[in-house]
Amino acid sequence: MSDPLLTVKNLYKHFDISGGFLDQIGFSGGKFTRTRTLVKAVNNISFELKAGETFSVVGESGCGKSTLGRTIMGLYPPNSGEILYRGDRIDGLDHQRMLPYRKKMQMVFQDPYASLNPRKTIRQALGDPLCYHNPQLNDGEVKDRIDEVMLQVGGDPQWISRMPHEFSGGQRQRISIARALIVDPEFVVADEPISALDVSIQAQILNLMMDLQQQYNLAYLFVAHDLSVVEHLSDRVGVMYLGTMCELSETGILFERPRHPYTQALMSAIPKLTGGASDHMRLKGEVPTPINLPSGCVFHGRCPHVNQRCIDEIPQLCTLNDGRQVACHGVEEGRI
Amino acid sequence: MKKLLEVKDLVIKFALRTGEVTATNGVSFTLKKGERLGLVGESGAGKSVTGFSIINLISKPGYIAAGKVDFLGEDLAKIGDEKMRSIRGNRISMIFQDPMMTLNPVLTIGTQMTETLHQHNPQMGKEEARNIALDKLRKVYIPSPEKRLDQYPHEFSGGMRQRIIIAIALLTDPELIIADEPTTALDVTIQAEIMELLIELCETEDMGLILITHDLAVVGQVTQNIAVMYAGSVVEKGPTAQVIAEPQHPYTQGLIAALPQSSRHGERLNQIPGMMPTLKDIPPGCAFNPRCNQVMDICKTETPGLRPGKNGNLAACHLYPPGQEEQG
Amino acid sequence: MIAFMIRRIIQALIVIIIISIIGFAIKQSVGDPLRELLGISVSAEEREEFREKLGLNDPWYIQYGRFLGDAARGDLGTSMFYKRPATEVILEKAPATLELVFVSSLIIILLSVPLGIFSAIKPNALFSRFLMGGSIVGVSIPVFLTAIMMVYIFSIKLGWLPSYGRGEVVMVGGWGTGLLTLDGWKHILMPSVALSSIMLPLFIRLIRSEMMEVLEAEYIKYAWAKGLAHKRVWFVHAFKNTLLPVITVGGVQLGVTIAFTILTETVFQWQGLGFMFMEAVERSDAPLLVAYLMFVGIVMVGVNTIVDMIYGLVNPTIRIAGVK
Amino acid sequence: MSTHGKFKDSFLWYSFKRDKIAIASLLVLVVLIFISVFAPLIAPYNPYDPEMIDIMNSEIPPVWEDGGEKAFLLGTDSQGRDMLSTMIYGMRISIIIGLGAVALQAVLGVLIGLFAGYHGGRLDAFFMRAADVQLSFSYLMVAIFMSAILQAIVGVARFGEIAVPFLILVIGFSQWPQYARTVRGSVLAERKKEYVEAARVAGFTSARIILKQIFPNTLSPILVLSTIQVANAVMSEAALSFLGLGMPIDRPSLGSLINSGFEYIFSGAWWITALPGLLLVILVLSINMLGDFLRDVFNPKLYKG
Repeated sequence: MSDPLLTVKNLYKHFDISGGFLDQIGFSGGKFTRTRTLVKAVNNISFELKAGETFSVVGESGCGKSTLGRTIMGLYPPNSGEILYRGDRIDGLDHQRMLPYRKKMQMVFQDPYASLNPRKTIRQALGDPLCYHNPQLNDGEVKDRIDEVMLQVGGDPQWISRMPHEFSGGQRQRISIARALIVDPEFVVADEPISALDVSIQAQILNLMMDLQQQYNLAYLFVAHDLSVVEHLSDRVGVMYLGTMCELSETGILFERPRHPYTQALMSAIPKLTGGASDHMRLKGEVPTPINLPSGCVFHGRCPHVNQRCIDEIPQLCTLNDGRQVACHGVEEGRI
Repeated sequence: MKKLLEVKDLVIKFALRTGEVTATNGVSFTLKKGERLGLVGESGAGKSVTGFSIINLISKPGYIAAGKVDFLGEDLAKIGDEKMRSIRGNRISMIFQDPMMTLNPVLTIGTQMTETLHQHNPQMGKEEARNIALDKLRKVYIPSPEKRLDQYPHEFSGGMRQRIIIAIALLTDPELIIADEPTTALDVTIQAEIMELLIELCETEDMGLILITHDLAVVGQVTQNIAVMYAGSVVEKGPTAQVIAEPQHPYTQGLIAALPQSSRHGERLNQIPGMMPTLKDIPPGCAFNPRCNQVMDICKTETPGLRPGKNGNLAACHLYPPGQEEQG
Repeated sequence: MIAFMIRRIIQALIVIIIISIIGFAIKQSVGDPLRELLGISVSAEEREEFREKLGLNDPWYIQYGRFLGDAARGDLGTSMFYKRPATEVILEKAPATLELVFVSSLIIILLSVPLGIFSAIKPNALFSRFLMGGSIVGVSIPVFLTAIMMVYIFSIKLGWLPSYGRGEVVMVGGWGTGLLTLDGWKHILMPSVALSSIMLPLFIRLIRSEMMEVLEAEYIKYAWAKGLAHKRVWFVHAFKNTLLPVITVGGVQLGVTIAFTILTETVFQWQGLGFMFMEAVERSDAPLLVAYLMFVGIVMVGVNTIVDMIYGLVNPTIRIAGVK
Repeated sequence: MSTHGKFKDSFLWYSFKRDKIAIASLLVLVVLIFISVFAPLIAPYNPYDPEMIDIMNSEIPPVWEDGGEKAFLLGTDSQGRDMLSTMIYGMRISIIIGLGAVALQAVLGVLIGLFAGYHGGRLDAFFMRAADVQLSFSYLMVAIFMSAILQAIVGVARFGEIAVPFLILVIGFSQWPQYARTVRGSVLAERKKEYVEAARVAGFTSARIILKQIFPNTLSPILVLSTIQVANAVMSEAALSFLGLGMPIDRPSLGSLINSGFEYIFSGAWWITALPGLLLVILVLSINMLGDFLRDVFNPKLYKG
C-alpha cells in the first residue's frame, strides 16, 4: 500500500459558544456558577486517505462531518490531534508555512449562491487565488489558465467577465470547482457539493467530479448526507454520529451489510425507488445535543442493543475480518 | 370512489414589474377521497405554487389567471375570501416545508393549536379544544403532550416541530392535506418517520394527500399516483409504481436514470444536459425539447397535450399518437 | 431568566461605573474647587494647605474612591450657583422633565402603534402613503424648530397656549406635578408635542417596516393557511413579533428623547433638568454638570435594563432558555 | 464592459429613473451643494466682513413684506446682516460639518466594525460594550456633553475659533457606534458565507479577506447609512448651535441663526428664525428622501436605534 496522502489522528474540535464572561455566569441553587458551553463537534476521529481515492463522510445534520472537513482544511484550529499531509504535520501551522499546502488542498462548498463573492467577476474569483500562489505569471498566462480550467469544468471562457448572479446554481457550482482546480490541487474537500442542486443538475456535477478525478488523480473527501450518492462514488465511507466515527469501511462491504446499529438504522431509512413500503428501523428518542454528549457510546440512548458497558465505556474502532472498522461493543462482543 | 378534488386547466401568473410571467400553464389533475398523490418536479417547475393555489394562497404578485379548483363541487378559485377561510385549515390543511420557520416563535404550541379549533368552531369550549389538541399530539406520537402543550416552538427539535405541524393539520379532521416538501429540511431517519406517519394517518383518517416534493424515491414510498411537472406543466401522470418502473415522458425517464441508484457503482451517471428554463424564457413547442434526447421537429413548434403512452400512463410527448388527448 | 436578569444588572453596574469615571474626570478638569471656596485673595501657601486638607493632592484613584463613596450616599457636591447640594437641585427639577418625557412617550406610544400597524397592513392605502410622506417630513424638522414654530403660531399669533413655564404646579409628596391642573396641561401640551415630533414619525416608520417584514415570514403564511381571521393574524401573530425589535429600539430612543428635552426645555423655558443643565453650562457649574450626567446616566441605564427585561419577558427564547 | 454601461443596466439606475421624488431630491441637493461650494461668488454680501454690515440695517423684513428693501431680498438679521448671504454661508458651514463628521465616523466605525466583527473575541467585545454605553446615552447627549465640557474648559472665546473642526470631532465621535454596529452586523453575516471560507482556503491573509472580499459587500448598507447620518449630523450640528454649544454668532451655521432669531420672534421678526429653519428643513429633507430611496433599493440590514 502506498503512503497515505492525508492522515488524521485522534482529531478533536470543540467550539466554545459560551460568549463573554458575563454570559457564562449562571445562577443555580442559590449560587453563582461560571459555566462554559462547549459544542463537541468532532471527537477522536482518525482515518487515512490515499491519493486518487474518494473517501466519504456521511451522517445527519449536526454530526460534525462538515466541521471535520473544515478542520482538515485548516479553517478551524483543532483542539487536539494531528493532521498530516504526505507525512508532514499541517495543523497549527502559521499562515506563511501553510501556504504551500493551500495549493495542494482545496475545497468545494455546498451553497453555490454563497460560495462566490457577489462583488467579484468570475475572472477575479479564479484569477486572484492563481496569482496569489503564482506571482510570476503574466496576464496572458493567467488568462490562458483560466480559460483552460473553465473548459475543463464544462464552462465557457466567455463567462469570466460576468458576475456570479448571472449564473444558475449548477453553473456556479462548476465555477466553484474551477476555482478549486485552478491552483492544481491533489486533494479536494467537497462539502455537500450537490445537495443544493436539482436532481438533473446533481448528475451533471457528480459526473464532472468523477471525470476530473480520473483526469487529475484527485483525492476527494466527500462530505454528504445523501447515502445513495455516497454509495455511488466513494471508495470508502465513514459514518459519523454525534462527532464520532461509528463505522468505516469500503463502500461495497458497508452497504451490503452495515454492522453498527446506527449505520443499520440510517440505511434502512433511505427511501428506495422501487419496493413500496419501507422496512425502516425506527430509532427511539432524538439525537442528543453535542453540548452534553452521552457517556460511553454516544449512540447508547437510542440503540436497540444497549447494555451497561455501552453506557459506561466509550467503544473504540476495531477492525473486523472484512477490513471494516466498527466502534461498537456489541459487534466486538459478537452480540450484534 | 368519490372525487375529492379536481384541478382543471390551472393557469397561474405572476405580475412582475417587468411584465407577466406564467408559473403554471394549464395544470390538471384529480384526487379521489383518501387518495395520495405525488406532485413531483425540480425547483421552479411550479409544483409549490400549484399546491398553494388550491387554498388560494399564492404569494403576491401571483394570481390564478384561469382554470378551476373543484373541491367537492365548489370552485375554490372563485369562492369568496370569507368562505375560503372556512375551508383553509379546516377542510384542507397544509404542511409547510421548513418546520423551523413555520411555527410562530412567540406563541405556545397549545395556543397555535387551539386557535385553529376556535377559529373554525367558535362555540367550542377551551377545555374541549385542549383535549382535541392533546389527542392529536398523541396521534403523532409526541411524548407527554400535556407538558408539551404549554411549550414554545424553540423547545422542540425539527422533527418534533414537523410532527406538531401535522397534528395541527389533523385538528379539524380535514378531507385533504397538502404537504409542501414536508421532509426536505429534515434528516433521512426523521424523514422516514414523518412519511410513515403521514401514510398511517391518511389511511386511518381516510384523508387525501397531495405530496409536493422533488424526491422521486419519497413519492415512490408514499403515494399511489404521481404527476410529474416540468416548467409549469404536468408532463406525465399515472400510478406511482408504473411511472417509476416505466416512465413514458423523456423527462421522467431522464430524471430517474440520473439517480445514482440507476447506475452501477463508480460509473458516470446518465445526466440530462442543460437545465430547466426559467419562467421567462420557456421555449416554444414542448418546453423540454432543448434537453430531450428524442427530440423531433414537431417538438420545437407544437406543445404536446397529455396522451396515453405505451403503458397507459398519460404523457405530454409527441412520441405517442395524439388524438386521444385527455380532456380535462 | 434569573441568570439573564443578573447578567443585565451586572452590565448596568459596569456602565454606571464607567459613567462615574467620566463624571469624575469632568469634575477634575472643569473649574477649581478652591477658587469657589476661598476666592482669589488667598496666598499660595494657604492654598496648598487647603489642597492637602481637602485631599486634592491624593493620587487620583483615592480621590475617585472618595467621589464614588460620596456619590453612593447621594452627595454629588455643591452647586456653585445655587449654593445647595447638587442632588437636591436635581431632585427638585427632575419632576418637570420626567412629566414632559412621560406625556410625550404617551403621545408616541398611543399614536405610533395604531398608525404603524395600519400603514403596515394597508401599505397602499391613501392614508398610509400620506403617513409615510408626512413622517419623512416629520423626521426632517429639528425638535427646536418645531417648538419655535408652535410658539409663534399658537402663542404669538393665535394666543391660545402659553409659551413658557409649567403653569400651576401642585405638590404631591415631594413631587411638584403640573398634571393635576388644567393650567398645567395647557402648559405641557406644546412642549410634549414638540418633544415627540421626531420620535413619533420615527416610530411609525419603525413599526411599519418591522411589521411588514414580519408579515412576510413563513409563520404568517402558515397562519393564513390555518384559516385564521385577519384580526388574529395581524394583532396576535404579527404584532407580537413586531414588538420585540420595537422594544429594543424604544429603549435606545428614550435616551435621544432625554437629549431632546434639553432643546425643548430651552425653547419653552421649562424649569426642568434640561433647562438647568444649559444654565449650568453657561455658569460653568461643574458639580451640577457632573450631577446631571450621573443622574441622566443612571436613569438611562435603568431604563435600558428594564427595557431589556421586558424584552426578555416577551421573548420566550430568553425567558425560558435564558440565553441571548 | 465599461462601468458606465454596467451602471446604466443596474437596478439602482432603473429604480431611480422611475422615482420622481428621488430625482427631485437629488436635484435640490445638488443645487444646495453647488450654492454652498460657490458661496463667495453667489452670496450678495460677505457676512463675515464687518465693513459690509451696518447695524442700522437690522431687522429689515423680506422684500415682500411691508418695509422690505430690494437690497436685502430676504431681509436682515438683528445685526444688520443680509439674511440670504448669511443663510448661504450658514448652510455651507452646516454641510462642511455634516460631511466632515460623517467622514470621520465612517472611517472610525467601518474600521472598527470590519476588524472587530471579523476577528471577534475581546477586541470585539470591548468595542461593542463601548458602543452600547454610548448608544444608551444617545449620540446627541454625548455630543452635547462633549461640547459643554470643552466649552467650559477652553472658554467661549477660544471655542469660537476652533468650532468647525471641534464640531466635526464631537459629532463624528458621538455617532461612530451606528456605523460600527451596522458594519459589524453585515460582517458577521458575510463571514458565515462560504466565499469567505473559500478565500481562506485560497490562503489569503485576513487583512486581504476583510478589505478585498468582505468590505465590498458591506458597501450598500454603508451607503444607505451614510446618507441618513449626513442628515443626522446636520441636525446635530443645528441642535448644538441652537443651544449655543456650536458655531458662534459671528460665523453662524443654520442652527446658530435660528437661535439668534428666536428671541426676535416675539417682536414679530419671524424671518430671522423661520428662513434659516426652512432652509435647514429643505436640506435635511432632501437628504432623508434620498436615503429613503436608497434604503428601498438596497434594503440593507441597518442597526436600529
